[in-house]
Amino acid sequence: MSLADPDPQRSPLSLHIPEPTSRPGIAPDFSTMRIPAAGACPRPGIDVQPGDIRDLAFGLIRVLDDEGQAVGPWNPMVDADTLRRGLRAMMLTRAYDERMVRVQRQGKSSFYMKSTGEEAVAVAAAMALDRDDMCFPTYRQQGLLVAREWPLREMMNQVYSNSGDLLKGRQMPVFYSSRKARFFSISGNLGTQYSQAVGWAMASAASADTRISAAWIGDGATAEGDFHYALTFASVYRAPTILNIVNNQWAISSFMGFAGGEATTFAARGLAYGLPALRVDGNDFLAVYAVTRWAAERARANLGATVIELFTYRADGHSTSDDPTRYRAAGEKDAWPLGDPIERLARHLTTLGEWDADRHAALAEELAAHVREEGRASEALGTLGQSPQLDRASMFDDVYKDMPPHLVLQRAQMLEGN
Amino acid sequence: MSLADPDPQRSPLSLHIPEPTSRPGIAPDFSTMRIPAAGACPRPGIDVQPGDIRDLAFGLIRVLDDEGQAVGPWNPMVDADTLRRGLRAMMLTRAYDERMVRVQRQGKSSFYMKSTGEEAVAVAAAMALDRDDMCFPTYRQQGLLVAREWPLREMMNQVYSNSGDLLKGRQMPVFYSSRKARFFSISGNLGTQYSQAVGWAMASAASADTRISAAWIGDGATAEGDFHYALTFASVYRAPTILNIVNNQWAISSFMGFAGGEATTFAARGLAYGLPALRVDGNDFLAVYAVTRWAAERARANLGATVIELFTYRADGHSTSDDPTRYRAAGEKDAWPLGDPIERLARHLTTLGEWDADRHAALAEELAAHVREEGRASEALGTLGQSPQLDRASMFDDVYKDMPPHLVLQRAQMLEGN
Amino acid sequence: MPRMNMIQAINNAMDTCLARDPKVLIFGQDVGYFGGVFRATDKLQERHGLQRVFDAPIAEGGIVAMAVGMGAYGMRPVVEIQFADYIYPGADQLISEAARMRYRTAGEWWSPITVRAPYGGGIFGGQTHSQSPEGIFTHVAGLKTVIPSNPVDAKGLLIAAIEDDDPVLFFEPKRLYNGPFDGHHDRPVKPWSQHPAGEVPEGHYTVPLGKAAVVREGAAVTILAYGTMVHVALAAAEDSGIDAEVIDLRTLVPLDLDTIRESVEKTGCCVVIHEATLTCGFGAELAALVQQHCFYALEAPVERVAGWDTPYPHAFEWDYFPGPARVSAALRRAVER
Amino acid sequence: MPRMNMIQAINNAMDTCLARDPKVLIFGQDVGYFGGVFRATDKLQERHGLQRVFDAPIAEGGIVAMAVGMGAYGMRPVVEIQFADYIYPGADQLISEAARMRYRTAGEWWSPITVRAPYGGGIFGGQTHSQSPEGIFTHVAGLKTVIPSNPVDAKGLLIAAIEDDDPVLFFEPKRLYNGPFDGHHDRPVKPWSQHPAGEVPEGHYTVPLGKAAVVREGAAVTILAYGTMVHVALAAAEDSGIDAEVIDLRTLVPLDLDTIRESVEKTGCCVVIHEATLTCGFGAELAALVQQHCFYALEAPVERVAGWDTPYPHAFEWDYFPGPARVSAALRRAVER
Ligand SMILES: Cc1ncc(C[n+]2csc(CCOP(=O)(O)OP(=O)(O)O)c2C)c(N)n1
Ligand SMILES: Cc1ncc(C[n+]2csc(CCOP(=O)(O)OP(=O)(O)O)c2C)c(N)n1
Ligand SMILES: [Mg+2]
Ligand SMILES: [Mg+2]
Repeated sequence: MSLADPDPQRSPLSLHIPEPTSRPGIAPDFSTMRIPAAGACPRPGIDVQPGDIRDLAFGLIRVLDDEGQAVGPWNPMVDADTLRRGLRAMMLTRAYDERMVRVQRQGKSSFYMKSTGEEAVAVAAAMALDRDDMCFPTYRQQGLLVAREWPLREMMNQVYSNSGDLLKGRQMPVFYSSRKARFFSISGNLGTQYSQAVGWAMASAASADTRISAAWIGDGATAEGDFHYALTFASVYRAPTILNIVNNQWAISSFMGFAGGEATTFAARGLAYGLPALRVDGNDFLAVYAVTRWAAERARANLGATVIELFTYRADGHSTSDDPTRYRAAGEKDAWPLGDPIERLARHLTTLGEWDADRHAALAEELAAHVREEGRASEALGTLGQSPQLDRASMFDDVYKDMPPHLVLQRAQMLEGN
Repeated sequence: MSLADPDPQRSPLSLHIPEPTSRPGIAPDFSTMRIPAAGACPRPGIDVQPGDIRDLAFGLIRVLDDEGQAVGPWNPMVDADTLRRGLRAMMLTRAYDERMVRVQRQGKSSFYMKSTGEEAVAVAAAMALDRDDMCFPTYRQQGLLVAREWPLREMMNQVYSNSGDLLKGRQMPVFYSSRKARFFSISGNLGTQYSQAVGWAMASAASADTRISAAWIGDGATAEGDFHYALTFASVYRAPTILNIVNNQWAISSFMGFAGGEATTFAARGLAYGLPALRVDGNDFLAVYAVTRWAAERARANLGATVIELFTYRADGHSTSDDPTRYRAAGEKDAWPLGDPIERLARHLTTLGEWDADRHAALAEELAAHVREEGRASEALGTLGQSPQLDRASMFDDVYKDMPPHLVLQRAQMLEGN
Repeated sequence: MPRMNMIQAINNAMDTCLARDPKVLIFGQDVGYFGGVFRATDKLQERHGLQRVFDAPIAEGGIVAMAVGMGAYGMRPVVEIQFADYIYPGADQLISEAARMRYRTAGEWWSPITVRAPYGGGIFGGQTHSQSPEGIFTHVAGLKTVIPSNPVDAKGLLIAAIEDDDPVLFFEPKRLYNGPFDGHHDRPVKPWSQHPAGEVPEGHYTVPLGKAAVVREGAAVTILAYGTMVHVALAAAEDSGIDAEVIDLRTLVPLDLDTIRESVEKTGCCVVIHEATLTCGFGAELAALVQQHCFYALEAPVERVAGWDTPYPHAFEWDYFPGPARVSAALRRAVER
Repeated sequence: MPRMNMIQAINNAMDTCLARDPKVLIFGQDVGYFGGVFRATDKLQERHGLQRVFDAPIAEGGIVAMAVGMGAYGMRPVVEIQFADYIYPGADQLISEAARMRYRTAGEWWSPITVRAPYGGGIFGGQTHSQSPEGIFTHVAGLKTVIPSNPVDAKGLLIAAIEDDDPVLFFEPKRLYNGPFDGHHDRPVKPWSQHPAGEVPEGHYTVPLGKAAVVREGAAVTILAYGTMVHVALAAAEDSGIDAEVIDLRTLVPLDLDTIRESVEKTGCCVVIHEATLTCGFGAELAALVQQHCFYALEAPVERVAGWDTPYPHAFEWDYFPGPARVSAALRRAVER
């Protein structure tokens, strides 16, 4: 029951519901997307006042141009070996993803999530950060682990919940955790890692440490309270952290308009808190590397946090439980105007004379063999439900540091079948 | 235990903890505060693109100049009668507040919260809105009720939890609710009303209604998740609402730096969501009136929400439980450079030849008498704990629409003393 | 009569309410164009329009807050939390706001909202896609909690929940969406189309909130269950050969204590089962009530069989889940008193 | 020995921990310069510096999240939620994150955090400054919950909580800050300085988590209580003249079931009391456990006396509060079985 009748003198209101430009049956259209030329955005010093670079939140930092040349002030001037390592890590990530989807289809694991098309986001960041910097990722930054050379078989063991799984079969596939790789435990609850990363950075600062943290969140998950907490606390305490927003255009079936992407950019979120905010072509390895470096240097200089929007595209389904053909136009992936990060970096290396098709094919083959081999080693330890070595009594461990009496009792009950 | 030792090559980080410029024993200093001249901010059309008026989030919309003249494009050109009604409502609010603190000191109520120095924030908004527009206030916008001529005795009955209390003694003092005055129930939980206001506005839009909502939140409470939800949903669905941030510089003992106020303005929050954001002198009745009008017209034209930062000063303690001398410099209130909203409006009216000292004194006296009279009428219905007419069995009502069996049982138990 | 699985019945309940009452409005993550990750809102946007069935930002707190605000306006919003595990960001708006709106305004405003959430384990969802958090909300005065165990109830209860003027949490055991899973995870689950409760009337009807159903009569012991565990209870009665009376509570708050009392007074013993963790779960309340109200009839302690007090472990789902073997053992302990 | 009220004891516990362990860090709304709205952190910033004791934004979710992140780094953060009623925005970080960090990482990370919150009614705080939400968190595996009833325990338990490597909720009955309030609201409360438990040793000591205390020995009936209700129990024993054994649980999770069982086996009956709402409160778990473990010793049903299942009504505080009269009545019912 309304409080009163609408005022007949006034025109009635209506509710705006965002709609993407394309859906199944409607051809994809990115023609209205503004894509500044590579090299066009200025690169300020790390001690710039955030208020002086607000425009960067609405631009798009790009280094690789359409010909594969690195141009402009953000060119990080990385040597070819480093670039080849980046290429390798991205290709390995993609090969790994492909295998893990296949084995999921075979019923060897319960679930999987790929990062296809977004590999640069994680790999370039991992390479621009120190190995000791602490990462708080989402489920789509497996590239961090790959770039940090965390063994694939460890990742597979987790996906299979097999007897080699360091997480003892407790977590769903891809919810990795690796203290050694400085890769924080992935939560099923979207956004929680983002604010925790700021807490970690505050602790590092309060401890006169030199290490910084970096966090990732999806476009969709920016709507969670934790996103706001992260930016608020990072601003108030000038926490040494990098707050990455991976805008891959989709959150399962919802396009980024449902997270506020119709009205402005995600980088603009940073302006609300007086944080420097950079918007970057997330499929441009060099650009991602460069902005991460910039933000890391700023954080290390005690100048606080930076917000980075990585503009990219989720080229595949959300997960193995998802069927994107139900809600996305068929050709969207190919119409995506910012290309593929692997192809773009390979092309750049080729332009430099540091890469060619043969080497590319050979590398692809080598990586495929590596993934196969790691896969075999991991499967030797079992796959989901086929890993008798896993000790079910261990499911009562680690609820607390010391097992309290009621869990001792429950464990006994389970073992007795009660 | 840290993950690794700090890198000796790098200089150690440190944690920034915000500090206000003054504290007890340190003289207040507002000299670094940038106060643009009255009339200096441009007034865009209501259909402006939010991206084109980002500067307004960093300026300060002011209409009344130091001489009490109304100047510049935001001058709302309000007639003298309306201004006198505004003055009256502000003065009545202040007189009411003073009495209610006095009776609290006498033990007649458990608690009270004044709005001294911030009366324009609520009163000017109430007058610029339609009477049917729905308000979602905090505990410091009693001026809305006063301006909407909700009887003081009803407010007092609530404060006293007496037998006239429409809320049946259930709520702490000042947590008013008045469906008739379109004043939403105040929650003890900071921020929750802010997002609810957006839901209300969405419902109004979805119903092809013409009414809009307006919400208020304190600078401190902007850190809550609900603030972020409100702005996100308002942006996504273009909800017809006005999102006011009352920056009165303090949140109990914490200065606004702990809500992010060191790094940027609170109005800047709106930019994150692509919402138009206006920063206004909250002690300038005409300016508050003008921006509220602008935002209301925009909302009614189906153009969505506006964020308004009302820059003001909490001239008194947080509540009767608070002692601001423990954390605030003594002279801060007097040093506040934006003056007092009542004095400024009275001066303006005087400049116009529509007011004078005698009329002011007479009005003050009339209002004091009115408050006294209402007070007597309310106290006739009892004060806290002295109101035997209140039916304690009613405490089981309204938990659900229909009382379920377990509450019927519990009510019986209470009446039997079990 | 049409045959529906539980998702179809739930979809049909919302379809029915959307068609009958213009104040009903549905939103949540992926519920619009896509029709929900479990397809509960399939085709509802197409049928009822963009402004009545739509996607929402990923902010459960915001979703509940919007519903509370819309409810205050006079709408009857139905929101989906994609998994019950993700309800906690909405806890404050549920507990501090929706639950107390009527009370704190002495009836001036209220929250006629329904919060749907797929719930419970059994799909290898690990600790964040398997939870049963009802025990947190049943503690909160002002909220109602409903958990259906089959399609025909699900539709009638959901319509009743939507039409109810109090805030209702409607937890949908996702393991039951396709068939009456009874905990025998190694056996095929027969579809709802082969189950009598898969016969779901067309159109509008309600199953009243606050009324339990005796789904199996028995003399030896009373089993109190809801959701998936109703089918586990029936399996355990069958497996153990113990003549258990199985009560499907359907609504936890308000609770149908009369039906419980009547049964326990007849059988003299009681086993309480749920999938949620044991400590402070709703089973604690049930055990406390039964021992209080049926003390002199009880010949054995009220037994509780529940999820262990650990997070839901991905690989040990079936060691965690309180299946028919554990329930049968409890039945035996109860009758061999 | 120094005499302290409960606020001073709590302040002293934090002071002690700050001095001993550089990893301890304290933050929360108004806890820095001001020293907290209840003065629990008075002078701690002055003594230990701006970087170790500081104010926080008004975002309970953020406060808990920061603590979790700091705990992952290796700090031992102690945070204050200004009133327990405001803990819900932090529920997700507590329930989904802190509680499961050790489990989900198989021990790679954990949350050695302490969340302090003034708690309970009796100060005319209405529904949002009076709540006792422990029953929500005791349901969550991985959390510990501690509720002290006096200064000497408060200090020792708080130090134990801070030093504990698991996340601990530390609820402080605010009505006890100044003296052992026993529910006789019409009588003056004597200050802690006149109570033996107001003698608080200097320096470091702990009261172990998970251990209850028998605060009054008795033969007729066992009362299980914690926080303010311990003093109500003692008053009721006195008022009724019934020889009750009063157990102060001190820690709810993990629970000292042995002490409970021993007592109930001796007395043969049990009254469970708390200020939180009845349904699904921690008393339900206690009643369920007692009837399960002491079934054959029980001569009467376990009685629960608790807050009514309504929000805390401002003007009817003393009709709501489960005071000595209601507890006495329950004692009589129990012994007159
Ligand atoms: C708190 C919470 N709400 C909802 C979900 C369900 N969910 C899982 S992934 C997802 C979409 C996330 O989208 P985005 O943040 O853009 O990340 P992306 O998948 O695109 O990398 C949703 C809604 C969840 N995991 N946690
Ligand atoms: C969720 C929540 N957290 C904490 C509090 C305690 N509290 C009440 S008022 C207040 C300060 C609010 O400051 P601000 O938002 O600036 O509003 P102001 O009092 O200045 O008008 C605090 C921390 C609360 N009421 N609710
Ligand atoms: Mg995305
Ligand atoms: Mg303030």
